[in-house]
Amino acid sequence: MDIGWPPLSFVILLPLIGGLVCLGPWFAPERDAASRLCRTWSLVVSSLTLALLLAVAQGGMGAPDVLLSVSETRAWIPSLGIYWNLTLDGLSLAFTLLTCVVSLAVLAWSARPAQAGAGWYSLLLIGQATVLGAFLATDLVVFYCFFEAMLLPMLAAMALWGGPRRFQAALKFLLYTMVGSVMMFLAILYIGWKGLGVLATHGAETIFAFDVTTLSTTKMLGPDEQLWLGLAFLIAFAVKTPIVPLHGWLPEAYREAPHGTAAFTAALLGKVGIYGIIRFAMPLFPGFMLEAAPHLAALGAIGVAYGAAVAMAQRDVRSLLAYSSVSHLGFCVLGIAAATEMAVTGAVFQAVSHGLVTAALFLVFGAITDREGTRDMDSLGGLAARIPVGAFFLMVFSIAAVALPLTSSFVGEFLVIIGSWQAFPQWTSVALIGVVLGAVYTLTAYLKVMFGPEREPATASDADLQGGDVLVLGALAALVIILGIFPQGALSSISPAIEVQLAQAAGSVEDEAKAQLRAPLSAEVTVQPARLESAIAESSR
Amino acid sequence: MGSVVTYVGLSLVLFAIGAVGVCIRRNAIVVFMCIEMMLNAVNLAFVAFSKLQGNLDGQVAVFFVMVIAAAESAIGLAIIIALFRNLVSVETTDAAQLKW
Amino acid sequence: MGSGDLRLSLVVLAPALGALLSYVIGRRSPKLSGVIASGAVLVSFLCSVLLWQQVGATGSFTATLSSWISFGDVSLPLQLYFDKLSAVMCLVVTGVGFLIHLYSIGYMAHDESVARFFSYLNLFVAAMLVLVLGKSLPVIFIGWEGVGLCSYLLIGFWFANTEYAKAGRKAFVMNRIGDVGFIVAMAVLYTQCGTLDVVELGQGSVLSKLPAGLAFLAGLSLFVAATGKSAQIPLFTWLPDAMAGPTPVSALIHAATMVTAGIYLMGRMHGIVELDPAVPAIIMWVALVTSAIAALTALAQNDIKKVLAYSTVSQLGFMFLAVGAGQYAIALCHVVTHAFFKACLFLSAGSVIHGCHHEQDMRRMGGLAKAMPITAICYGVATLAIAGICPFAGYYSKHAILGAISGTTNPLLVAAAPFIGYAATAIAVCTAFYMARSFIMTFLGGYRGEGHPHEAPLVMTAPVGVLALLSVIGGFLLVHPITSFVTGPLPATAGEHGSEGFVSLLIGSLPGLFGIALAAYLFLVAPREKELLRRIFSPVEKLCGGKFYVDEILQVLVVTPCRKISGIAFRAVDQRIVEGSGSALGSVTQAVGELTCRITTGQVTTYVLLMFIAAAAFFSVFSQVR
Amino acid sequence: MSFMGFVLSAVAVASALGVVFNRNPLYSAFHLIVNLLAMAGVYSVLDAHFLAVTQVVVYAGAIMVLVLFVLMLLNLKAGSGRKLGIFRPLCAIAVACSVVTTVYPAVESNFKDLSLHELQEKAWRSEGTVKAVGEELYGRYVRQFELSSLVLLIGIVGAVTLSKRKEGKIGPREGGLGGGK
Amino acid sequence: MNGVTSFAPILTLSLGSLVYLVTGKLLERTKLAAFLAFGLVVAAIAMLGIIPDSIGESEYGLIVNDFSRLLAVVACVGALVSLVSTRAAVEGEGIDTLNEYYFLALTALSGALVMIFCSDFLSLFIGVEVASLALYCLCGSRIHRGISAESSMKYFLLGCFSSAFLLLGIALWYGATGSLSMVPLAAVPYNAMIFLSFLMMLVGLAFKVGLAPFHFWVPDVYQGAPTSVTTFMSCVVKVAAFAALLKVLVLGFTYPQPWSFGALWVLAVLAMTLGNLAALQQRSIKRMLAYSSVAQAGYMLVGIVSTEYGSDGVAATLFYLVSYCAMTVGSFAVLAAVGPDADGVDSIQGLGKRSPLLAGCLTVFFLGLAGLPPSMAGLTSKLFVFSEALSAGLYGLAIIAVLNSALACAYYFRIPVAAFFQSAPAQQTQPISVPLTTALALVLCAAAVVLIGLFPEPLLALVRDAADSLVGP
Repeated sequence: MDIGWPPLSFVILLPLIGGLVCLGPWFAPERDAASRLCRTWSLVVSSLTLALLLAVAQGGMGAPDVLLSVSETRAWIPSLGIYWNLTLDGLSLAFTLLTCVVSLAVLAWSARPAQAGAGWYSLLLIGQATVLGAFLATDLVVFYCFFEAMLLPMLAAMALWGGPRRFQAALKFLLYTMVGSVMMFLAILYIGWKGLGVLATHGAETIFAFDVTTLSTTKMLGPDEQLWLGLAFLIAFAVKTPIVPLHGWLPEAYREAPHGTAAFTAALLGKVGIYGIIRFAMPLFPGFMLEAAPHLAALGAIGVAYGAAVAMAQRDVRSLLAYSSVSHLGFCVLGIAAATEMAVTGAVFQAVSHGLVTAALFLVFGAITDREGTRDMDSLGGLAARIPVGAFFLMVFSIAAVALPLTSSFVGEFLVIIGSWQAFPQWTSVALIGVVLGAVYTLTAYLKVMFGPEREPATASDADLQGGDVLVLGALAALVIILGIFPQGALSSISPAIEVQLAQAAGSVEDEAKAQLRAPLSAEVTVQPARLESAIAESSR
Repeated sequence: MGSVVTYVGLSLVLFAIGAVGVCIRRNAIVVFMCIEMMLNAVNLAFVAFSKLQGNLDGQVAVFFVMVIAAAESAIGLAIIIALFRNLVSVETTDAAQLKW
Repeated sequence: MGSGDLRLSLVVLAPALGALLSYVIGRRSPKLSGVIASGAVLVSFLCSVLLWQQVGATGSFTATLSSWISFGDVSLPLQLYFDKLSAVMCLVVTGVGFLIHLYSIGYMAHDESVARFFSYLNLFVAAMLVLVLGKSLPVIFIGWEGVGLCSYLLIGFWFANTEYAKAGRKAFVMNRIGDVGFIVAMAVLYTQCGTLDVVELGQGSVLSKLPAGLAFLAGLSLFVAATGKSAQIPLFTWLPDAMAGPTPVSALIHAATMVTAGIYLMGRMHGIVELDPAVPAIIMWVALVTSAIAALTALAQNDIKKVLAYSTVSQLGFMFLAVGAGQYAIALCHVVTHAFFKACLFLSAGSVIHGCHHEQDMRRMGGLAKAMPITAICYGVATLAIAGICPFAGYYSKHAILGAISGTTNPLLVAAAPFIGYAATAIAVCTAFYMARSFIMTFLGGYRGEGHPHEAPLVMTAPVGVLALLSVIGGFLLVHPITSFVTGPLPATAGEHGSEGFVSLLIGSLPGLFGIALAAYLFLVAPREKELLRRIFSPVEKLCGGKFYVDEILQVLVVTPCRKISGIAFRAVDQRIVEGSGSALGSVTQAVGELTCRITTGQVTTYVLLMFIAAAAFFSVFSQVR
Repeated sequence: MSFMGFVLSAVAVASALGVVFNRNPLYSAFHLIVNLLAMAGVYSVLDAHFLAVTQVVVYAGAIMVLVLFVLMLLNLKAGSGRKLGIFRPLCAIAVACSVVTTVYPAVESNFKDLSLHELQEKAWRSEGTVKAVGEELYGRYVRQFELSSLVLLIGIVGAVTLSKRKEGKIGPREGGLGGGK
Repeated sequence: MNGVTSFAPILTLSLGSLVYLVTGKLLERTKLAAFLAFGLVVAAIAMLGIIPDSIGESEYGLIVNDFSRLLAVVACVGALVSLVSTRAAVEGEGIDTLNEYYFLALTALSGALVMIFCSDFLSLFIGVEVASLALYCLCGSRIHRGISAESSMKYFLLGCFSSAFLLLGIALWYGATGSLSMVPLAAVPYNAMIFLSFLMMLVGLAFKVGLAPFHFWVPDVYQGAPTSVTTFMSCVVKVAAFAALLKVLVLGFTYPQPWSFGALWVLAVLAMTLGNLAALQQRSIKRMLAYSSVAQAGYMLVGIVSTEYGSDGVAATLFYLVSYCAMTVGSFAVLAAVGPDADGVDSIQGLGKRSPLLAGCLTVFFLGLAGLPPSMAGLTSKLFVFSEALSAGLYGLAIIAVLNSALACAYYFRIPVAAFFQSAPAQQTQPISVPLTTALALVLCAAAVVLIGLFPEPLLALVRDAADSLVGP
């Protein structure tokens, strides 16, 4: 589809430029006025981005039975085959919309760190731009750039307005992600270098040596290459997601970050890991993913149970949310590992839903803990009577976190569990432990914070949530519930894209399997017969 | 021919002695002298090689090394004097404020 | 089916809408909220009646609300399905529900959060209706979780009391354990059969896709789900604690409707439950043990609601006995009659509590028959019903269950059937005994409490009266149509119970009569023998009073290990290993870095020496490499 | 190696050792002068006459005078009290030996096929007379020759820069590190 | 005529410096003097643009080709930027002898150009010595500071020591080939002597580049020297030394044995690892940057190690070198602008408030050094170098390199964090006034760091040509 102007680049550039514009007032002397102005400005920019994205998606949709796919390409370093390739399909649409919504919510949320001023909006907008870039890029190098870049605004916000141990937390976050991602960087370079060679022999005029869709058709990577490269990718994404046991950075980062940043990080940055596995790892390393699937499923399932178990032991609200994120994202990992259309679609849906829910939870808990001046759940209590609106929304999002039906989380978890059962019943069962424990810690947290006798008489200061915030939460809650009752629209937009990803993977696996049939002695790739059949069936369909 | 190669050996020995001197002496001036000795040793190697190779390039090189050594000595001794002004010592071990 | 759609949707949507309205409007004018809520349920009830009349014995209505989880080849629409089976449940839920709503108007009149209460209550009805009307397992699961949530919210309705809130959490978590069974069942069934539609899952061709082992797993998982919701061993301890909620809630949710969801599920999915005979056998044994333990525990309770709660558990066990025996219609029959008399009992108890200024301990009651005669009569009638005395409702269903046990054809149970039958009879005696005991302690003798008990207002007594009436005639009405009323899609019942003669009726009532007589003898006539017996059986009483220490056992076996594991996972694994390994790596790096710096001593001689060594090493090492 | 060459080599090595192992810098300087003169002798043995003369003039004449001048100027005491450890010299000597034993065989093997005749032929061509060297310097190496003037200029200017001082500003160090550890 | 044209830029600088020495004395303490020096550098750059490529092999010891032209321009521009941006700082540092200061800087630059243009070993050695001698003096030019003298002394002694090795290597090469020219001689068989001569030259040049384990001078000298001088040398010396190293190594690579692999591999690994590990411990920014320069030299060496397999490795190294120059000059120049004694991390705490411009530029440079967006130059350079390493099959080296670059983030981040996120000590809260020229130079540097990475193709084409002219296509 050719619109004449690069719409996807605009989606990224709009918040980026908006954010850079806000940098100016950051240093302005009239901080309060500038801050107010920037708030309005950032809301406008963010809303425009959302609108633009929707318009692009609408335009790209076209006929109802045509797959959504808007892409644009632009030369960046053509001599190495690096192009500014962006694609908006069902998969990226889900995540980009999530990004826009969460950014808007965080920007609109009234509580922000003291003395944040214009910089707050600036960093959030830049963060939004980078995350959008990561979700839209199909060129590996471009993706990597955004993958690294999105860390920085969050780190800056954490270091500026975080808790007492903010520097250590930020450093830890940085180092974990860097150590994870540099190996991916290397893997990307290897793939690109090889791709350049392979594609050059095809005689194409422009060589997208780093473009994932082009590369996945070449099937140039042998089993050993897939193993090492895939491992590098997986580790990078696993740190970002995070997948147990690579979550060491997470508790402290979430503890120390300001609420908005924590919400943004938890809701969006982690999703890049999930997205990356589906978008990049699956089509590029189909054989490896098939081999790694049992391990990945195990990690995902253990993550669900382990995260929940650790969350139960928390007293700090933030830590609880941190570990609950680990737990919930374990479902996504499990679904991806299962690699059935249902499970992967469910994983994506779960990721989106978790983004909405966790962002809202961070915001609500943030507002409450700010008001009370403590994050220790044991010293909170009896707030339901004092802040009924807050209690209501917290209940809604807690229910969503527990994945009760008619919330979006249920759809995701349900699809993941049902879809994964056929591949990994044992690991799915392990994950189900997390379902029970999830109810325990979520309700315990709610009980400790909201229920029980009131700790102290109400004062004027503890007003309930106010207009704008109620609107934000209301919108998020509405989204969570609408997605829970009418998920079919979102699902049928996501699933074709997933089908494409899986077909790419399956196509490669099929070829490998054929090659194996021809040379039965070289049994390096052990392919599970049942899943192979289903994969072949899907690709041929 | 053997005899000329022996001079190369001599030059290597002198070079090594100079290097040892640089390693074990603390007085900056002595260290500097040892370095001069090393350069001289290389000069000898040049001359010997010049004889072995039958051209004068090596001797030209020696000339330039001498020129450079002269300039070096001027600057080196000026540096040592400047150091002495600041530390009242020319022991290199005393000049260890910059470390780690 | 066209006309069915709207009405069917209305059955669910009316209370759902009512939940919203009763809260929104009720916040302004609390009086209206009860009315709106009751009205919504009434609408739902009327629609159900209308549909019930139109649906034939094997006919059905279907309503599609949303295509829900549908994409690619996955199709799990949000559909409602109304057949005979759902009709019975629907009628009970909305009918009894309506009465309890009415009652609540009086009971909750003075509460601050009455709007919230009715909103939750309506929400519960809506969820319960989704549960019974769901056409596919996921839709049933919506209701399943919905009722669980409402139960949680209502148990902890007075959340300022932490204990109440904790009881709510306990209920939710234990239900959640059962839910895992539900999810597993769905996963297995979808994976194997490719559908979750309850109608399709009833077809033999679909069920034949289920291999033997997985059939057992699916059946057992469904039963696990049912144990959670219907309070069977080992997941029953939440139900007594759930009495923390307002009494109408206990009547509606924890007696009449929600707790029977498990039986409904068994009936709905009977095709799967029966696939492997081991599953009914397990159900039978679990039900028997649950029923026995609950009945024995009820013997030693002094809290009037706790007696009723354990009685509920025990009666649910009875229903599962019928399920285990393969007589789903009979089980359902008991569900219906139990709904009547247990709701009546709870509401009467509510009136008593209301009248005695929130006193629940029977030892501080007594002689209330004078102060509240209507309540006493209703309670008495319901007691007779639960005891299984002949003309009352309970007799018919209970007796049928005892018959069903002896008539079981399950090869794994045939041998044990007589024993189970005797045990069940003994439990029936027990039931009669403790119910009579509670009646005697509450209504007869002299008043032992403080203040002046008073009769409840009409808005409360009227529903109780209606329920009492139903407890009397409910069974009678069901005698003949027991098959036609409930069976519908269920397998036909074996044997006729209505045509028996007077003597057999009397014989059938004997256990109940014996129990009541014993209670009357011990509590009214011979208190000294009672004390003697108490002393003789004191260890047993202690065991019963301690609820067989199931809670404690669960605490030791499950809760404490969970907390321990959680603590270990956090402190030992996460903080030490996961975070620690990161920090350790950092420290090692720092240490090595420190070492690297220490080489740079600032001494020229050291530098030179090191460089010289390095250079020499270069020369010698790399000249060898060639 | 001629007798003359042998004697000169021995003197050179001995004086070199003297430079390194003499406690007193002044004696080291004298030893160095001897060493440089011996080297000049070796140059002339190797027929590098021009270099031999230059060696005496530049090194022994100019550089060493400068060194001695500085030594006198600073009026240093003989070696500081601190003892040299035994480890460091041993280490240095071992390393030095390893360098010599690595490099010398390589050089020797490179020239082992060189015949006497060839050598004499070459020796004739490499006689370093003033004229021959001068022709090279002003011919092929004229650019480098020009650059060497720059080197000397830097030597002058650099020495001036470093030796400048404010009045009365001789003494102990001034100020510490900006922000060292 | 060939010899004259190739000599022109060097002549411009060296003769010009002589003229400057005289006229500068007259203009002492005026801005004009400084601008005269800048003008000379600009003239040299212009000359570099004018002179034609050498035809065949040069006979005067110098050669002009794309390689030397590119690096000469980089060195000159780097020198110009560093001189311009530190002009104000020099005065603040208490360097009394401004005249001599600029003279020495100009001669050092001409020495660097000789190293870059050289085509025989004699020129190489003379170039090294010209540049080094001038820099020894510059390091000590803050004569009243103990550490300045100390750094000067250390640089001098260590530099001369390493020069001796370089010279011995040249002597051995001469002994083996009978020529001082850098032309591979087909007639000369490969033997141990040539091998050793390369190793010795490698040691000598590794010192100049600052590769571990010959890096000991780097931290001490970078820290002790006046910041303006550090700024200058961090770029000029690096470029010149790398040019020389590349020339020597490429010559070495023409011999069939893979002699270089092990030595270079070890050097690269040691430089990266030791540099980063030590930098991690530093509280002094200058010292940290010094260690970082060691590590960065290691990354560049990774490109050179892969050179054996084609000219792309050299191209990658050159690209890295260019972007590194921009980053390092910028970082030191910011430090110089902050104050003459700005060194400890505490000295830039709160810089974001005192001067957003300096802090912003500093952040750009440090992110670039860490290889993170938005300072894309660092990222793309790493991309090129590491991808060359991979295509050469040096997986182990590439993995060590990327792990090192991840580790490096830990200390690079400390600086922006201090600048923006930590509050200034009480005594240094007053805003810093940045002279216009400095600001301009810094912004240009920062823009270069961002833009080189965003639009790398033009520079990539240049470095490819340069690499081809060095290695042969």
